[in-house]
Amino acid sequence: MNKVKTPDDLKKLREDLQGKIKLRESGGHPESIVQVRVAMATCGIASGAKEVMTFFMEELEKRGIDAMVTQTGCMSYCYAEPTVEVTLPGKSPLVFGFVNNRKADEIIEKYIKNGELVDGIIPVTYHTITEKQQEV
Amino acid sequence: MNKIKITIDNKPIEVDPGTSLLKAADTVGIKIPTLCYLHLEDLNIENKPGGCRICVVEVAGRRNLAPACATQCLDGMIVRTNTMRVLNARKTVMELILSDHPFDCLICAKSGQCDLQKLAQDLGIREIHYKGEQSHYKEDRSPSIIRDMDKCILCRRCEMMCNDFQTVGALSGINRGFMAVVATAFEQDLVKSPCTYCGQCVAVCPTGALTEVDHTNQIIRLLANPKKTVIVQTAPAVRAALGEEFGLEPGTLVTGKLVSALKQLGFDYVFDTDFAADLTIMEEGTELLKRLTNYLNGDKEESLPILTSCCPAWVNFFEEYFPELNDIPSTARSPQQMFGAIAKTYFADKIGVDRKDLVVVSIMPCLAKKYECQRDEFKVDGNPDVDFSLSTRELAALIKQANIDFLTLPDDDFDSPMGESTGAGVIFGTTGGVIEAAVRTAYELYTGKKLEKIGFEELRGMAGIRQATLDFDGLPINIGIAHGLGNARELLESIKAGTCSFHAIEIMACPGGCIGGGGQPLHHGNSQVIVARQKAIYQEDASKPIRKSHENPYIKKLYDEFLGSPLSEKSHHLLHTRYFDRSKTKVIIKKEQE
Amino acid sequence: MSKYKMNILVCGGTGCKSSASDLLAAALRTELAERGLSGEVQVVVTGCFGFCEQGPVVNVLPDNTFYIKVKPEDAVTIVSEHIIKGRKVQNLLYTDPATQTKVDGSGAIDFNKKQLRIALRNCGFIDPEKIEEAIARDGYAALARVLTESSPEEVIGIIKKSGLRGRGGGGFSTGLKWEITSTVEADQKYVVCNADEGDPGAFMDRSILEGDPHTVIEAMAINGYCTGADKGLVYIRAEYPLAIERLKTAINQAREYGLLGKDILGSGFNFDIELRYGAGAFVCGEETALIHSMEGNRGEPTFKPPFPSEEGYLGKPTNVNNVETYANIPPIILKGADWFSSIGTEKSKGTKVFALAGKVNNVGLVEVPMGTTLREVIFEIGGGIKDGKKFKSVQTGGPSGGCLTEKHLDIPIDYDNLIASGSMMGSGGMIVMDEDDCMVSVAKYYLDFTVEESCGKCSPCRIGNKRLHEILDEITKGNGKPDDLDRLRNLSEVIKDTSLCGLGQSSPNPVLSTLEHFHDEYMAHVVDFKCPAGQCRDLMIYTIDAANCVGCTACARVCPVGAIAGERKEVHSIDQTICIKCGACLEKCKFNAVLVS
Amino acid sequence: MSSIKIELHENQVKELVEVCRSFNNEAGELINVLHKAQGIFGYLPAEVQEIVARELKVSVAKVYGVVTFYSFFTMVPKGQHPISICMGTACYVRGAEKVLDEFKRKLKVPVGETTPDGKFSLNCLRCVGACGLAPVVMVGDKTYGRVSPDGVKEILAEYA
Repeated sequence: MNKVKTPDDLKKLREDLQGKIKLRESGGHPESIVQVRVAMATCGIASGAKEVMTFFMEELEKRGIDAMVTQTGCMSYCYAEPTVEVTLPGKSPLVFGFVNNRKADEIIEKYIKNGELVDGIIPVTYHTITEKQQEV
Repeated sequence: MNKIKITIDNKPIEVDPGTSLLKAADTVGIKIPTLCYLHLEDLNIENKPGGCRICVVEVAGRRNLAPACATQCLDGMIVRTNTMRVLNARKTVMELILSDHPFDCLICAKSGQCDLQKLAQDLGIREIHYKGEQSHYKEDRSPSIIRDMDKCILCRRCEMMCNDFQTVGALSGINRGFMAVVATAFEQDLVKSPCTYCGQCVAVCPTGALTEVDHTNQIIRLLANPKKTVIVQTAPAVRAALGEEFGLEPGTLVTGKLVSALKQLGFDYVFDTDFAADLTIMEEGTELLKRLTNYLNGDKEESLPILTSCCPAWVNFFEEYFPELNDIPSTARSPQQMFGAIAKTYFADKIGVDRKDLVVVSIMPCLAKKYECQRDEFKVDGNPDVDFSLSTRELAALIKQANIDFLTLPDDDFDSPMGESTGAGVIFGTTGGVIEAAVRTAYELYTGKKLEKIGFEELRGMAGIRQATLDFDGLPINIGIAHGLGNARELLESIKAGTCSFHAIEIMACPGGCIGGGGQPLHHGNSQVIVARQKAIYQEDASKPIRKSHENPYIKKLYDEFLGSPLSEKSHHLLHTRYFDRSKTKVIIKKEQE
Repeated sequence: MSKYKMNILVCGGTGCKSSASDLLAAALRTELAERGLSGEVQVVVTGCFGFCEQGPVVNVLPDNTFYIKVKPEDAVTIVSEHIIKGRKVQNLLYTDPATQTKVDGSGAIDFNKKQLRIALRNCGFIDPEKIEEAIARDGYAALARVLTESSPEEVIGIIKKSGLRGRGGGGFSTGLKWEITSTVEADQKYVVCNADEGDPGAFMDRSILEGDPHTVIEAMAINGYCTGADKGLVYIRAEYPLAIERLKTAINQAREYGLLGKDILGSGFNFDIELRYGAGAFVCGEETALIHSMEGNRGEPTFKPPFPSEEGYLGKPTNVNNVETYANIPPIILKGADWFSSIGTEKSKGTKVFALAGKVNNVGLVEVPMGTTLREVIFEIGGGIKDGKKFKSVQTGGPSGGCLTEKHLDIPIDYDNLIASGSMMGSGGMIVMDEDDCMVSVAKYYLDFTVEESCGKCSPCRIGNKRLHEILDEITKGNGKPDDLDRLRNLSEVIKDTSLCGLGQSSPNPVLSTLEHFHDEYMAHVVDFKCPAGQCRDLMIYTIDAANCVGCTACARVCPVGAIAGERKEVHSIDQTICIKCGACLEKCKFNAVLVS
Repeated sequence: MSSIKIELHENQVKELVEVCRSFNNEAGELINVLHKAQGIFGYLPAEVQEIVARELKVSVAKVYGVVTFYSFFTMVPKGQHPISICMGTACYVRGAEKVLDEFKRKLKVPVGETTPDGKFSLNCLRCVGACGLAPVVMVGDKTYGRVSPDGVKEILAEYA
């Protein structure tokens, strides 16, 4: 990878990256994609987040859904681990709690495929300082 | 520098910046009690962990009490040392310390000399409100030192002496919380550690946790045994310190009373280790001259400097840490061991007593001597040349037990022949003394000229490492002196690194030399005591009619009648020794199975 | 696309569940089915909305209408009025206490959003192993701005003005700390990140390191720039393997991008970071102990002064801040000191992350503005007490803190208020206790911890805490005396007053605060020899209620010491001389026949 | 302390010496070295501490002082499956003590010891920061959350 040599380099890099993310998230764009983030902090992993992440990766591929499955840190809902955030193109992200393989299957079939809500959504209970807000 | 103005107990004080509250209070007669704190000012030794919390005082504006030892005066500070809050805190902390301390004061070796006991008395502790579980550790008995860590209050003084001052590293704080204590690696016995038995841990221990192995009972029994001839030798530093045990001012010489007391105790002959010190000079001085001559003649095999070898803790130290230098120190035995070897041969023959029935006792300022006399190379068929070594403190205890009123004793003289000595023998008791004694003789032997000025002021003092270049009639001789094993290590490292070169080096393990030995009356943190003893030693030297070892007529006679000459075969056999590598790692490594 | 036109979200958080939210959901489903709307309107049970005091909570989408305190019988109204007629049910709407107006939810719905994420802003949003995701969310932008636009003095000025105080417990002004380190002259300086999170029950630092390691790296670099240090050290618990891995990865990525190393962003500023591992010693959270530990020594604290900012790691000026403190730095730089200081209370600015745990429904990390009340945190964000039990106490500040009660619930949380109420902020542990928790045992638990973790260097902490623990132990065993309480108090005060470091200076707080707030409970132990919470085994007596016992023999079979005798189908009895009070019989009995007193 | 000298494998010793070298044999790296050493040997017997002391040129007493200060370091070999019960506050108030008691009863060993067959060792742990899952038990690297005394049997059965 290229070194970031000046503040302008950094700014340009940031804008590039943000642009790509926007494209991924915007509905209808050819580069848009379903994004699944699995909270993989210690608590999450201990509650089975790894298995859930594997399930998502394998099943989404098997079921022919173009999706990006990534890990992320603690979403702070420790009582509801494992937690998974799903962002459909053009939509606000949704967080699901207590996700096991069965729940993951339901999320894929109902929410990811049809946009139907399923039980276990965790409403957002906080403000953040970044522009990206999720709203149910 | 601008003075700082503070108020302690309503007394205004001006002090230099950097002064601690403890020292500042002291200047106006306010003695804040301490326990873990130790400052041997003249020796640059300080222990200030701030751990015991006895010296806490109230500083206006601060949330918590402050330890006076570790708190620096700041301008405008208002300090109270005796408020209700301070007194309650101090007493409570003291009660806590006592609650984890055995209550066996009456039979404790340290009773009457114990800082903790005195403090409990001063603070008026009459009850312990917080009794509970006490910490217990395995007792450890080595040839010299007993460690009863149940009595440890974690002042860390021993750890500081062992590591910072001596760099021996036998001790460390271990565990944590309630079971924290100072111990050896793996809590093994001292004998399995790199301990040199210098006894400086004992010298600074405020409680009975560290004491010397007590041999007084064996001595009482032997003195009562009519079949045994019991003779005693007393080291030079003992006479400059023993008086302190009987309330005399530090630095009071009590040579005559010492001899009287020993005779009254029933020793058959009372001799002087100074005699053997003169003998040591003959052997070591001759060895120095021989090695110096070889070296100057270009003998590649010969290496300098020569290192003194009369300090047994130092011998243990270099065997452990500098085994590669084992051929550098003089092979001469220490005066204690030379005395023993001569006593059990020459003198035993003279009085017609079998060596098995002749008991040699030494009175030493030292605890390592207890270990030294048990070394195998100083035994003949299992019979040691020196049977028992008592510390100055043990002798005082013995005198008290024998109902002897030390202060009213008349002066007496050492017995002949091994009680006759010179001023050179006396100064063995202080740092710089052995090398000065050696130089007095070596100069005259080397140059064939008479010394104009016998005292070598340039070799004296209390600095940890000293060096001087002496003029041997045109030949410059570089002398190095170190006391304290940390200083010795520094000097040796610089020799190994080639950054300095000496012809001869004197090393003593204890601060100030033997006068500050681990077996001396306790200084209780006052280094002036050691300085006073040093003065006394030089005073005794100056008062001696003969001040050069080679002029001691009885030494001459010993060579004439028995040894022949210095470094003769007989001398080698009786007066010299060899050193062992004690550094080897003890790890067993298993070869891989194929 | 979803076949549903509308969704009715019913909170299924534990708090709402206990107020019958599941019955409500069922009622809504039945009502929808009866009206033939099941194909168009869906009922979704969700996690906690963080508004449990007002539960059960219902949110109707897409118009985003919140209903509170909804009972199962309200299902009919919601469906007939809101779903069918499109009219909001006024009496179920939330009333804003400030304006006394009904919040109908069409505007910004944030009455349930007590939290504000500054330190946790990226946790759960980025892949911590991809620096690009951090950069996309403004990672290293603050560093870039600092290096190009500001002098170290200016940056320190911003941090000072922001009012940020150390989040590790002490609450010392971060800007002032930086300033002191920056003004000391030295050939080498260090900045250290204290990641030896040790308070039992606090895990926010771990979460930040696992979720957003770059923010720590960036902030340390800014700190280095300000103080004149080119070397940073992270002292991290070895028990946090995942955090270590992610931090290592992040450091390597930052190096590859040139955001660590020589001449960062062409500014001429050099900075790099190394890791040092803790090895399980709570006291190493104290900065002098931490520094000794980093130097390879026993982690024993030393007297301050000298402060680490003057004489720290290897004797060089060293600035130590904790993870959460660092995580606040980049936003302060980017959004300004005024923005930050507009959040919080007069003397405590910004937010604080709490690790909410214990007998609370929504265990988790909570980041709230300073000044939020304990009630809001526990009962709204935290969803109230588990299993519908009664709130008894909340412990803040870990072993250094105290136990607060009902009467403290409405105090705005900040450094000074917590200290004034006998507790402290600490690193942000917040453990909720209910009626089943014995406060004497809780105090004993904390002392157990302190005794275990005291380094042993100073006598009051080494021996005093042991004695406190022993006295508490005797009390819980029924051997206490009324004057033990005076002894506890005096000893606690002396330990606080005389100990060498913060550990001992605060370790008696759990004892003092419980003594003050739960005096009656202590008295019950030492006068009546009873444990009101029923937790102290030795004070309990198990008996069998003849009225309920059916003689099933289950208790006799489960008793590990054979203390229960009785024939089948006859009333059993417990031999008190043998009973070890293990409680096995109580758990086994299906007929409520085992009584505890 | 047992006085029996244990034998170390040559390749492990070589690895340890190499570790010390990788830290430039600096005394200040003692704790980092001990972490690696415990990684190699599983624990820190006296012999390993002696090698570390020799390589870093510090006293063995100091190494021992450091090893006994930090709870992460152990001089007792752990069981094949080391069991650690979190004793953090969250776990405590949610009944960790009862879980610990159950482990003690099932394994018949006190805390800090290993079963005679060397299979399990039982230890308490400071907070592992998984308070959301309290009470937490770790077996090796695997974390078990929300463990009840009844669940102990199942956990042990996994390693039977």
